[in-house]
Amino acid sequence: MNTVIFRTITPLIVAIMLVFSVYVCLRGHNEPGGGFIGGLIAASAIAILGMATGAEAARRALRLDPLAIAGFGVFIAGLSGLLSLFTGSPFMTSIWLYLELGQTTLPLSTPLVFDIGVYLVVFGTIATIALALEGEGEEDL
Amino acid sequence: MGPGMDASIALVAIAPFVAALLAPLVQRAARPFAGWVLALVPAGLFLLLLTMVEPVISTGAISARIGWIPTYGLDLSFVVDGLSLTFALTISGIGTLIVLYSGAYLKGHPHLGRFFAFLLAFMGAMLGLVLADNMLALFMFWELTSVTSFLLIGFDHTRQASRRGAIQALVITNIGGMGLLVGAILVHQLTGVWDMSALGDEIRASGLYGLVLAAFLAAAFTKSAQVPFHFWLPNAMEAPTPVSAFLHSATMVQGGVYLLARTTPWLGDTQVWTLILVCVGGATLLWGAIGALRQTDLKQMLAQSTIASLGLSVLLIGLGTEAAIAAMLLYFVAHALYKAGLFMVAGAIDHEAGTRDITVLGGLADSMPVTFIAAALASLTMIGLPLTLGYFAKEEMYLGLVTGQWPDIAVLAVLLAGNAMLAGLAMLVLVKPFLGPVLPTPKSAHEAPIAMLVGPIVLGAASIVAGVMPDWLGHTLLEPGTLAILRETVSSHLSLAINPASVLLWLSVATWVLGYLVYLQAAAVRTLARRFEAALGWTADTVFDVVMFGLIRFSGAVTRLLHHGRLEVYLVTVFAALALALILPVLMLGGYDVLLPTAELGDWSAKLSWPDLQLYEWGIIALALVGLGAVLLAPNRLVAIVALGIQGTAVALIFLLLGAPDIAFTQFMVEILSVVILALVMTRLRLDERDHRQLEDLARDGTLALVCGAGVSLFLMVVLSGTLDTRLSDLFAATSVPIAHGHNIVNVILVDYRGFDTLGEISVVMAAGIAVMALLRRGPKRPVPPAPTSRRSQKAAS
Amino acid sequence: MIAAITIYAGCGLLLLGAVFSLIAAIGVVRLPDLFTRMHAASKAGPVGAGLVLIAVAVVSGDVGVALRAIVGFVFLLLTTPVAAHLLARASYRTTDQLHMNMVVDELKSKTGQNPDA
Amino acid sequence: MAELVPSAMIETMTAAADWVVVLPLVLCLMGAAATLMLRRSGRLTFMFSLLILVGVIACEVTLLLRVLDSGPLSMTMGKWLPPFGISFTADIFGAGFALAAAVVTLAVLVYAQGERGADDGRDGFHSMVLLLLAGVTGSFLTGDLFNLYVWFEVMLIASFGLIVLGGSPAQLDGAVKYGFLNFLATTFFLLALGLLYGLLGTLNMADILRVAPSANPAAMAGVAALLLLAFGMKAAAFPVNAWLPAAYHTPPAVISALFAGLLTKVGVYAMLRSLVVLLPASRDLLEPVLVAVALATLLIAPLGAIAETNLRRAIGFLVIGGVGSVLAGIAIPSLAGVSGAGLYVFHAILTMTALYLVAGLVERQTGETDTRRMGGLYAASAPVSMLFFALVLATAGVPPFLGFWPKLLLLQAGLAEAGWSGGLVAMALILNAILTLIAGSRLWAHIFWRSAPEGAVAPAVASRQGEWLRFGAAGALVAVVVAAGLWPNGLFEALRLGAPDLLDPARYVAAVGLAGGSP
Amino acid sequence: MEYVLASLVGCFVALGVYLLLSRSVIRMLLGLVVLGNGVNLLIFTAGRLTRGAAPIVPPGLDQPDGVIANPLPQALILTAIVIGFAMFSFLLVLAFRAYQSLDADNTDTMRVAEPVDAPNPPLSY
Amino acid sequence: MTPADVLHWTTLIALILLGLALLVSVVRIIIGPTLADRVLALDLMTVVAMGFVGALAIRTGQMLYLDIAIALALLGFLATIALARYVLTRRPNPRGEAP
Repeated sequence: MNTVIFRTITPLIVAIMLVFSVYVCLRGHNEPGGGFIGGLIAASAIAILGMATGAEAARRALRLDPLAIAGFGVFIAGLSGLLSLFTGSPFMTSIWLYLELGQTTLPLSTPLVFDIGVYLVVFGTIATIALALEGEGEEDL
Repeated sequence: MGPGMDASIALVAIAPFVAALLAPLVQRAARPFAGWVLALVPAGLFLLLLTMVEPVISTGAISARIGWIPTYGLDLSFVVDGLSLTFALTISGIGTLIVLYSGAYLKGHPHLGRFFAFLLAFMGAMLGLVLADNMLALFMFWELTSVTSFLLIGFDHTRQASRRGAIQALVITNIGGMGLLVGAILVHQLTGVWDMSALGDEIRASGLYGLVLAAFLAAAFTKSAQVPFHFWLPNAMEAPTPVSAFLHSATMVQGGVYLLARTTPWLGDTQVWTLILVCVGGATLLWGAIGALRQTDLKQMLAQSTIASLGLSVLLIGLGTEAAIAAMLLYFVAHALYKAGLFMVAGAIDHEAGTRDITVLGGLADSMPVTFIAAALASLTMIGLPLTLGYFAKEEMYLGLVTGQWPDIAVLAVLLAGNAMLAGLAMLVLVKPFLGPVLPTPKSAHEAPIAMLVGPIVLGAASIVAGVMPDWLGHTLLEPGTLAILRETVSSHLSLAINPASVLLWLSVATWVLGYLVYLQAAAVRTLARRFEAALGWTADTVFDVVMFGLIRFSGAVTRLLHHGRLEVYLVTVFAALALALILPVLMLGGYDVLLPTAELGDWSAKLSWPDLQLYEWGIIALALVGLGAVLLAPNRLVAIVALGIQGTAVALIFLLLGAPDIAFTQFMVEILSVVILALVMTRLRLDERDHRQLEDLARDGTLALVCGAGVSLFLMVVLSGTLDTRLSDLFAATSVPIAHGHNIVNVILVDYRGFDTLGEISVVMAAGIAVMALLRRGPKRPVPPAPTSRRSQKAAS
Repeated sequence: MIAAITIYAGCGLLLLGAVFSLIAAIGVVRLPDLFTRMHAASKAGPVGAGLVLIAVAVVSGDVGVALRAIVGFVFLLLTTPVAAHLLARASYRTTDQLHMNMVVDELKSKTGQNPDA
Repeated sequence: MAELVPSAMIETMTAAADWVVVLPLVLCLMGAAATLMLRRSGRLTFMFSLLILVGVIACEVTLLLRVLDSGPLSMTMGKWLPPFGISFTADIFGAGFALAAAVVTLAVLVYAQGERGADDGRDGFHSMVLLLLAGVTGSFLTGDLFNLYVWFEVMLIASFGLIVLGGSPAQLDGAVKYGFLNFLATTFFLLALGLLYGLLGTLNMADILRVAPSANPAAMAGVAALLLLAFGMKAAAFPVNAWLPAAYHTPPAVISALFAGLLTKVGVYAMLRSLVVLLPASRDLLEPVLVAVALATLLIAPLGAIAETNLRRAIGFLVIGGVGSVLAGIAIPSLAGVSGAGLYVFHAILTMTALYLVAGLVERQTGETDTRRMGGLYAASAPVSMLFFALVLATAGVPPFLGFWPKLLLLQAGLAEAGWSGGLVAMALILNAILTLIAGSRLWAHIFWRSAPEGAVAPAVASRQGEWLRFGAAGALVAVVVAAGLWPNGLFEALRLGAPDLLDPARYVAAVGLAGGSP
Repeated sequence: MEYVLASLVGCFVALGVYLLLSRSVIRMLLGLVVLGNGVNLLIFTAGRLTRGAAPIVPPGLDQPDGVIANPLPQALILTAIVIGFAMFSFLLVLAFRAYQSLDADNTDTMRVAEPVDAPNPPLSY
Repeated sequence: MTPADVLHWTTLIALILLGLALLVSVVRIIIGPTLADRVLALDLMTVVAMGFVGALAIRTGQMLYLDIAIALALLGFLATIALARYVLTRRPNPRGEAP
């Protein structure tokens, strides 16, 4: 699979996919998309990277243990739900903050954090699986 | 009956268990004297119980109650009356001597500590059993006696016979125990009380009397080794001798007798009761007596004679007359005294001479004089000579039956025969080993240690002492005891005076004479009995083995039939169940009616109208079907994987057509990634290509699949024929933007309304990642927790 | 009026794209071997889909949507050739029986008997 | 539509103390996530998960006390009024089971540390244990059927991960069977949920209680049958129990122990909740099936235990037999019946876990899994033999051990039932008790009493390392079983308060507070 | 329209069941996927069908204008798809590992946990 | 005919054509004969499906469907690559073993 064409185009495609995945994730609250789909797209990017450069290289490019990313995703998703403890509401009650940045208003909300958590979990997990299957299975995962 | 009395009764029931827990420690600390130290516990209890004699005589019964499960209306209630006190005194008294005896008998045994623990726990259970008033407490102690006796019988655990005896005893008595439990529950349901002392005539009057009676009798008969459940008792002889002495004299087996006596006031005294008890008791008496004569092993002879004695007791309870009950009480005490004594003697002989076979023993009286005296005292009681307790017992037995009526005469004959054989047996036991010429024994016999002699001597002396004090006996034993069983005051009429005009005397004489004849013809009787058994070819004992092994074989066959390890058959079962679950309930309740056209034509046309679908929508549905067909017909797995993409795409497009872009989006992505992962895995596999199924399997699977599919379709149509309550979705649509600030309602549901589901969902995803990692990782050098596999494979690995 | 024209234009593009797609599909079925089928699949196919995307851009009349449609087209142009390339290469290296239809095997002549040997 | 908006959300403040209903689950999930992030940090994961478990247990004790004191406690997520949000509702049964589950998980974790020794936890063991507990806790506490499905899946996938840990061929084989059959079970559950939603338009349990009586009875009976199948598979009821004996003996003993304590219990609990509480009318229609299933499970399972020579596989059959007892309670849903079923679940969670842990000790001491090659352990190790003995008796329902009380209640229920079914069930319960005792005593005789067979290696001296942890964990659980059997008044008190809620869920519905959806 | 989809669901389920009974682990996995798709379609159909309008509130509006597809089943299906995918990944890798160490894809030959030659239980005490 | 009508009919025809294209390309997936042929047809099917999504976006006026098309454009080739890799590993191997 190590053709010049593939190796050359891969970084470009991976970058595009990652950007696109973040875009899909962030606008999911209003249009089709969301954390899960975004995460899948991002994980696909890693899978392509893995196919083009090998599992080890992809892992190195990722820097972090993908499973730890998944764990972090669940963690912040849970945390976003826990925040409402301080507002006297039940678990997972959404909290919305509107940050005024000059002209634009940036809505920050716990559902958004939650969706990012979903994104990270899906990304981390699928990347783990894809890279594990890509590699020869000899490494200490 | 102040709190002091409550506390002491509770102490009686609980102290042995505490002592049992401490026994191994005591044994370790006080090594050679452990028996003496631990014997203090039952001795103390014996004394404590003695202090209750006076109050019981004066008031009839003392009750005590400890709250246990007040919510359930269940208290640990105890009753000390004439009956339970008699049993409790006997148990603790003999228990004291047994503990002493064991210390010497099992001296140096590595598990002596455990032995003491089990023995004391057993004694506690037995004391609890006879003191309990609450039927559940009774059941609990009943089961505890089974369990602890299991450990005691199997104490010599490396021998298969021991283990077999223990399991046999446990199984048989447990089956009976279940009867007791059922009986107790039924009684509670009929009357609303758990306490036996509160019961009157309700049970006898109820329609369920037969069932209750059967349940209680099952318990009593199994525990007391009545025919045909008698066979476990001789096998329980595999226990060390002190255990046999304890179990078969005053405890364990007498539990059934006790239960019958205890239930007499509210369950007994009906025709059925009398008939069953007398018949079973009589049969057991004769069977046991003959069985005893067949043996030459001292312990076996005593064991079989115990069966006979138990039959005798049951028969007496069945008769239920004042005299019979009095006889039962006297006989219980007398039997406990002489049987425990004789077992201890047998143990001493075995211990000192190295054998228990009466045909090779003889003339031990010289070398073991004290043992001989003890044996003589016990045997005389067993024969029932005057001035012993056994004499009164026998007199009382005959007393109620000299009415001249035929049934009574028949019973009398049985009693006479049984007593005669037992008397003959007693003579055999006394004469053969001790008198006559001295025969060589494996060990050179000499007197047993003191701790082993205290027991038989004290017991023998006790039966003589009791035998010369008829008034005291009547006052302290008979009157309270019969009061407890019959619930009416009976005045004792025991007397030492011998009246030559009395029929009873001549009956006794007849017993002795017949007994002597049996003694003389012992060898002939033995051969006859053995020939009879050989002719029969089987015994209840062999039947037990046949049943157990049959059960094991049956279990093996069933298990191999059901759990064969073939996944596809498991799946066939599952899908068959699915097909049934899908179709049967709806079909049987007429759920499909909504799909059938009704009489009005309007419905016909509505049902038959061409579905409102665009051509391209038909195209997508056709695509899905083609995709399914492609998967079905794919020549190999890889083509099937590729074909899987078709139906995946079709499903996604269907979702998109019907207004579900989010699902379509996800479905596309998941479909693609599924194919990717499949391809990644398949690159590392090489698999054979074809579907291997036989034609009949294909037909079966195909039918099952079609039925399941049709079931789901039809069910779904039934569901669709109703209207859907959409208030949830309506609210989501109405509040999504104003409250939840999101325009994509589906996403808002996912992260807000039902965000909790999503939290679980991402946990699943994360866990899948961990699980896959766990599957694929080549971990550290040492494999994670060592799952012990078979030794062979371990060897192969090393 | 302009709106109507864009709609008509969009419709035309849409139809054209659909026809291209159908032709591509027919080509994949009708053409004799893998490498010729690849022409249909990786040339006519993306063109058909691309035309549809452009039609979306034209019809929507919204700059944002049009931009996204164009981006999608670009992505398509970016990825399809790679996929086709890899598939062709893999297939060339592993299958023998398709070579009988080949008139010229340039790859072989460049690299010798077997490029992967 | 606009007028709906004001009634969409809960107006009142939620007391922080109400969070105990959801905190155990959230703690488990976040703990699992955190241990996963920490998994390359050596022993830290163990200490951390221990800490999490202690926290969970503390929350659950508080929850249980609260529920005992003032009835079911409910929280609906996201401040939405039920049934729009997902309700988490703890009643006495749910809270009690959740607590028992957390306790056995703690024991298992400690035991595992003793067994795994220096293992660094990089295989995600601790995360998966916590996730499993999260799934179990969620299943016990949730008040929403689809949410129940989600927690089922969490439990399932975590158990998948645990069962393959170590990866021996037998494990993989067992895992294939376990995996396919269990995943199918949840798929069937999902199928039933889809149909149920199509019928009722709601998934909240309290809401279902309100609308189910007016739905098409035939279709509801079909849904109930599907739920029975799905939960029956999860609970390992005959005849769809094949996965359990195929899989439970394959992983390391700790993992078997965890499974035996938690997995099937969740299945029977779900059955209790869905059939007895939610769809009583449909349950009545299915009663003959339930009785037949209960009878078959009660009678066939102990036969397996008699026949099987692999120790842990034999115990697996005992687990199935216990499931039969609970099914008997579901088949006779009188007060005594459901009380017995509930108490049996509680008993089985503790006892079965302990039994597997002790089986682990036995296997460690003998180095064997097959009882035919074991022996002599009675002389070699008194503590192990006494633990095993007590547990076998508890399983067989011998008083005064914990197993007796539910058996008593169930027998009472069976004997009080007027029809033929009660008598049959009672008889099956009795036979089950006898067969279980036979199986147990044979195991005892073979493993402990018999001297080690020819050719068997003498019982190995178990490694000292971690021995205290292993014995402590198993012994503590047995102590709990014995103590709970001797002083069961607290349990009966809980049953007295809790069981009526199953038969008449008015308190439950009131606690959920369906203000939002009133038609 | 709903009845057409209901029939299609039946086809999916039938094929899923058929593949699950095929004894080849990989085919069984495909069966699970097909069955899962069928169940998802079932939930979707059970939530009643609406053509066209996605449950998305157009920008600037507070509520959707006109009829929209039922959003709740969609959310449920999304959850189910994701869970199904996670399960599928695991089972696939499991099948792969099972093939590696048992050297079998056919469930007929996967008999390690419950051995074929299981001996009779010993007839002893 | 108003532009709306034109749009309605054109999209209908286009969708029918695209649906037909999907069905036709499936034929190649079924008949093969080699795996590469099937993979190729699957790839084409994904691309056509993308067109279908686009046409549906026009028909329903829901331009947000476009994102699905974009994602398909980005990810569709992933399956092809993965399967191409598989084709590569299936090189005839004298020992008949998986590499």
